[in-house]
Amino acid sequence: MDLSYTPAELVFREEVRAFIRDNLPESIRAKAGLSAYYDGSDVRTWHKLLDAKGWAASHWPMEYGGPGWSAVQRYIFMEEILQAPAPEPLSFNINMVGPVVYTFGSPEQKERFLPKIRSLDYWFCQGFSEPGAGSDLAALRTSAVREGDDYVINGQKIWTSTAHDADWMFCLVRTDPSAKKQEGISFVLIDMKTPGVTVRPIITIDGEHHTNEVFLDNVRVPVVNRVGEENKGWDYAKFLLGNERTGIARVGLSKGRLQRARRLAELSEVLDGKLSEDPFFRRRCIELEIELKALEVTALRIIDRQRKRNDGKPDPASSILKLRGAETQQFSAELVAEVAGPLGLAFTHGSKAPWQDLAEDDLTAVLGAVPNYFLSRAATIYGGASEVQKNIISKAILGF
Amino acid sequence: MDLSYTPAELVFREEVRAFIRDNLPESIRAKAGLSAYYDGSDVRTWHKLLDAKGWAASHWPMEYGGPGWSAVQRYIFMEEILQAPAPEPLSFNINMVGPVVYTFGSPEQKERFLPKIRSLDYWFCQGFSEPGAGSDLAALRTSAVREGDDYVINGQKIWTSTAHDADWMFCLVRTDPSAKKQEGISFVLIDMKTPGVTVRPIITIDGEHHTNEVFLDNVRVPVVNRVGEENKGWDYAKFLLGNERTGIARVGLSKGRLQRARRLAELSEVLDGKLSEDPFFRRRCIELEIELKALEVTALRIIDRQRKRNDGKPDPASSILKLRGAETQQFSAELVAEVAGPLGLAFTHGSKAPWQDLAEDDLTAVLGAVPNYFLSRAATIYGGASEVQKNIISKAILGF
Amino acid sequence: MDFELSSEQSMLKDSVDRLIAQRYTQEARERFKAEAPGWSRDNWQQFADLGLLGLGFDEALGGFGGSMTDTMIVAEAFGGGMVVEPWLGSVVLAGGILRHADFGGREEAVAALAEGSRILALAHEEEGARYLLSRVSAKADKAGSGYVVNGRKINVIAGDSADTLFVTARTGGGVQDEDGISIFAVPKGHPGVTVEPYRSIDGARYAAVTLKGVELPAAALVGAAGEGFPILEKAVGDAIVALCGEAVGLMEAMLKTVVEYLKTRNQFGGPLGRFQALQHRSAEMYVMTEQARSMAIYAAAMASEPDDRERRRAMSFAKVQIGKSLHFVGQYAVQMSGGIGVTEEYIIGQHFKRSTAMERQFGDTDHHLSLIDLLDRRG
Amino acid sequence: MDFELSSEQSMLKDSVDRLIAQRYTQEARERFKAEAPGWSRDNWQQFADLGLLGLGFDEALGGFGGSMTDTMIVAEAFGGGMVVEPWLGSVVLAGGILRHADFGGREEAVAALAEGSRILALAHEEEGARYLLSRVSAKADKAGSGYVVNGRKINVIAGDSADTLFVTARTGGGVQDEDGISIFAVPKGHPGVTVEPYRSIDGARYAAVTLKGVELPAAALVGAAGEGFPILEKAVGDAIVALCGEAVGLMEAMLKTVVEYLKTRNQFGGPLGRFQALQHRSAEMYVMTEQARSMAIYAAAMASEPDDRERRRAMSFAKVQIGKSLHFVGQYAVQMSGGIGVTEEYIIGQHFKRSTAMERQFGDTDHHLSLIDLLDRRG
Repeated sequence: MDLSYTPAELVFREEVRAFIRDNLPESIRAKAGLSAYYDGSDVRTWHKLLDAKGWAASHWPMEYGGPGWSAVQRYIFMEEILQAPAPEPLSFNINMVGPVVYTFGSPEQKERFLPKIRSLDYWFCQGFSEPGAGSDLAALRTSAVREGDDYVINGQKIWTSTAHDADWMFCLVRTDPSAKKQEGISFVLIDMKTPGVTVRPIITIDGEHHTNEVFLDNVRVPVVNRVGEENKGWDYAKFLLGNERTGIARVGLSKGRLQRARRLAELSEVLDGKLSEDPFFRRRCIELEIELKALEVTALRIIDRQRKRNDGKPDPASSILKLRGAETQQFSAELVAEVAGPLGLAFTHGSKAPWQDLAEDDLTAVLGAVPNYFLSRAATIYGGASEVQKNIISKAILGF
Repeated sequence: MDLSYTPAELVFREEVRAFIRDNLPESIRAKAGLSAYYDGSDVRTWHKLLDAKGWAASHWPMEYGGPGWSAVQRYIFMEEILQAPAPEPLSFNINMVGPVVYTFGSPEQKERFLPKIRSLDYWFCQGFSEPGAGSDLAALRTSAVREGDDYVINGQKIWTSTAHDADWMFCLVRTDPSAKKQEGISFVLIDMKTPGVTVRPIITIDGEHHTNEVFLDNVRVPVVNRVGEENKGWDYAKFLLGNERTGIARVGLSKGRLQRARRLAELSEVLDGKLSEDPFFRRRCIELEIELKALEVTALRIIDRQRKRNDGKPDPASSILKLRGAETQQFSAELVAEVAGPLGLAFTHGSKAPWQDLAEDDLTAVLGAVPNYFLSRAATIYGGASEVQKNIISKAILGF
Repeated sequence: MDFELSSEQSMLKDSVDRLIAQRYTQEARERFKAEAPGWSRDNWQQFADLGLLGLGFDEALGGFGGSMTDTMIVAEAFGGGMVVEPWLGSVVLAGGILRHADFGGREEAVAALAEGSRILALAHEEEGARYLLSRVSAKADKAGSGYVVNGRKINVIAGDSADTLFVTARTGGGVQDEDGISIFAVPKGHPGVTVEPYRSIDGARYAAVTLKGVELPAAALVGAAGEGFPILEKAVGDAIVALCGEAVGLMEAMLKTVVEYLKTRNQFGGPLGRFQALQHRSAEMYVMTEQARSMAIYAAAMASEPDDRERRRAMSFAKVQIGKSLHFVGQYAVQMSGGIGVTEEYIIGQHFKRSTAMERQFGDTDHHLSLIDLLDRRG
Repeated sequence: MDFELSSEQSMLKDSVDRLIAQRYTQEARERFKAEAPGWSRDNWQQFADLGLLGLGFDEALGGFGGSMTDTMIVAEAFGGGMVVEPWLGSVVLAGGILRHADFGGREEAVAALAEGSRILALAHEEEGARYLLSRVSAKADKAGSGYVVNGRKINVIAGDSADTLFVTARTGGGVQDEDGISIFAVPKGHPGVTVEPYRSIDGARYAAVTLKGVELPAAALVGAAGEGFPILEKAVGDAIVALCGEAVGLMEAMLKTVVEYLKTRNQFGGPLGRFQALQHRSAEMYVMTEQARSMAIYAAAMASEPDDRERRRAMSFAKVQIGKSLHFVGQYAVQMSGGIGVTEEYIIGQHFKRSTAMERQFGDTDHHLSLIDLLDRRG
């Protein structure tokens, strides 16, 4: 057992840090300071810089453009990205649809899609959730009826994040309505410009446009855009959801927020002095730091185990990472919002408050802190709610 | 709406305080300081002093020896007892079997039993729980078969607290094995000296003897000792369990412990000075104080509502009192144990530690603090576990 | 001891509940927020007609009478509807200055407030103050018989619609001293006063108020010079009582919405409400709401406690409990609503924003815990 | 980075697991506690035969070799069985003095410890010290070439069975200073030493040790005079690693026991384990156990970190996580076991006592959080 990074891993970490420092555009970096969100063009710009470096698709096989990193290197890379913070390589493309295409796609699909998935020339969004389904994903009802060489697709998707930026959508549709719930589902790729695709924004509680409803009204999709076998889509979806789960703790994101909270607390006064000297605030920071250390080691343990086992199956213990990862993301967002104090009462998000002086010093970073906290509440809901993770642990690990 | 005690109520409180101050024997008072438990003779002694004053049966009708107090007076009385602290009037007698006898008993039973229940000449224990039943009380299996003027009773009871001190046991037995679960149960009074009654101690995790198993082996109980109708015992048990639930928060007990924790913290050093000056300890005390204030007002609100409604039915909102009351009892016990610090590692309970000096000052009170904390874990288990209280709230109040 | 509402209180409660039920649908609320000045003048007049704008003011002063318990009753109904009109900010908080200060023109001001013809606002908070009530750096310098005031105030509820601003500024003392704070009445549009409105995180209408060389006559002083703190502290105490009431109403609404959602939303072949983990969490939300209700009642009873330390301690006790309950109920209301819980459109999202704002208004949980400790150390 | 056990470590783990499975039934454990001196000398010899008493000592010194990770592995198995033998107190903690101090007779002492012929104990804690490692009021005064020691020590693990006591006493410095603490080796039965044994809350064997005018030669000094603190701190760091391992083993045992209980205990017409609220709580216990395991691994890795501040901070990090996990898992293990959970007889009650004791041993959660803050402030 050896817990420390090897010298080679430390060198690699320095290389990643240097690349981010030297290449992340200042306009994108500045948004993090204002708790503002990256827009689509920020994500594309940075993703393409990473791709040019050969780092966009960190865990893809080298034959499809992956960098050939170890699991620990991939972990280091993602943590450095999150902690910088810089935009992540788009998860829909890199962690989700890409691996499905190179694992289950036809040779033609691999050739046509993989390079553009990797480079973000095709920005993909995910068409899984439906209004009537929620956590019960397999209850989906969007239908695909075969007509000649096309499927004619009708239905509605919801929580389709970045659909308004996306070029394509990977989508679960029901191709056999008579089959049982998890059967009769297929996995298709839909060009967002196809007639009949309508995107309607959903505004989240931070007042921003991150996600959407997507209406599919007689959308014709060529059968060649189906990945894998007909009616086997549920298997691919499970594969996709279990893939690269070790990054889901997002420890780096929370670490970055903790650093910001501590720095901003230097500028804020409480009853007896600076907030940064307040014993309760300090202890809360220490407790979060401990929690993140434990979570990081847990993530590394699970990576290590998966590497040894190498059977490609998701480890139910990774539910710990989703559960605690989401909680620490929320807690760290809340810590920054706490620093904001009464200044956080003003609704400001990537914009300045009416009192102008503040916008000139570091306290600008507290602006938007409360909307960020609002949005952080989603972390324990999407991608398998905390309640679902506890169900998984109690069933798959404890055997209830 | 008027939240303050009336002048008359304040006078009454002073009267209760004075009585306790002037009458509670020093030997009994001293035990509280050592976190030691009252033994059977302490309880009898004090109960009899209260009975002589006419205060033993605070909510009984005056015709059976009650003092004719208002609900608020009863609340004040109990809080003062708990906060003193002094032994409580024995709940099994006063809150449980007494009201069943005067509500459902025959004139002969009232005459024979009530005065001795009130005076504790007959110490009663409760024979409800059984090894196979737990929280599912109605699953009880102890059988009572009619033979002439007797029932012949066979079975086993568990968690029979004070059975080793008791003269009598009120007991649920199954008189109709063919009836549905809640039906076919009768409520009988059993003289503990009857042949076939065997009491076996259960030692709890504090190392003390509070509770027992009771084995009933062909125990002959006269049919005249059945209270109320045959096979209606479940109704009487429900009546009993719903009776006087407003005292279950035991706010006074927790208040007394909080005072003790604060006082003892004056004598203990942490990293930077006295524990009593430690910001975390101080805040924990304040938070408990706030919680207890809220709980006290909630208890008074429920008392007030029951008084107005006056239908004798238990208010499901009183589950709040059991739930939060148990939690605050645990928290306050833990607070005292926290003050004990490493001294709490020694197992001492009502006895001195091997280091003698300590026994001479106030720090003796930390001795036994940890065993008390151990036993406090039972508060969320007995008398309807916290999980059961949440079921009650979600069903009876929220309508799930 | 009596927790029952009097018949007058029951009538008051019924009429306000009815008003909210009729006027405060979610859709109507969005409309009110969109109207100038960010709330409905029509509603304001209705409040006036019901006597709500004069509540808590002696009838002798031209008010409607009523205790802080009455204020709490109204606030509870307002909290359930998430009323956007600045009743709390104008009538309870800024009105609290009228209630607790003695100065010329007070009767006239109460009458105008009560009839709805004058909006009041309290311009007190400053950028660096972080909840500490006595931290005032705005200065009022003697100039002839009057004063010249300089400073900037933030989070002024209804600052842009106010006809009169009560502005706090230092005539003496150090930046955190309780002594030396003075209160001035500044009429709308007074030279040197700039009012910049903005939205708060819960959609209310706030303003930043900048005072540059604002010349005020001696008559603008409310109460004695340098003795504004006790008035301010009592006004904020009143506002805490109202906020506690609002919080209870809000939590009731959240709990009701969530329980209804769980009972009707089907997933995995049945209503979500059949899952015990969700039932238990709902039960815990209920307990937190009831504990908050108890402390709101306690705060209302203690608002008129003459002992300063006891009263301030009680207000902080209440705010701590309310803050903890809002935190718990608000976060889990969102969680149990799933995806729609984090949307702008669904009512729970609005509830959560309001509850988050309430946690901070007049000092967050940490602040009040520290304040209690400070009072205890002072003894 | 590699989390896999080496083949030697796997073998070690297997052999200790087997030993515990064979020897440490609940009934056997009660018997060991009842034997003099409160644990089994027979078990001790078995530990010696497996090399566990020389674990963590260089082979050059006569030890068995092995890293702190090996110590953690053994501790985990011991924690699951709630071993009552003073392995942690004697081999890891008091043995830590041998490991980190350099003094005459060290080889001989290690060899005697490793073969099981000598029991060591550390007599360091005092009544008023409350977890602070540097708070020592026992005094060692120079007398001729030697010392005279006076003081009283409590919570000395295996104090009554120890052949050698390592006693801390001040040769200089103020009562909380890290400088000025010296360590003395005191043989069993030395004149002026009184040992009073007692039981700890978890059934272990502790003692109070009183030293009255105890005369010791200069050779009794372990390491340099006044420089005992760094040795002590490292020995306690080692003990924290072992405690973390024990805690993980204990939590695993509690979780296993509770899950088994819930699956088999029938109530309301089926096994308790079908209730989702209990399933979710079990899942949370699992998460807390795994987080603790991660921090135990981290502590073992950091035990040999040469930077004092980094090492001490890491030990405190681990103890905080372990403390929180023990608190959560221990309390809910009792709760979910219902009535039998609070009895002396059922294993969960014993688990809970042990977990409560572990929360306090070598400093509770509050202490270590404050210690981290202190180290951070020192920078």
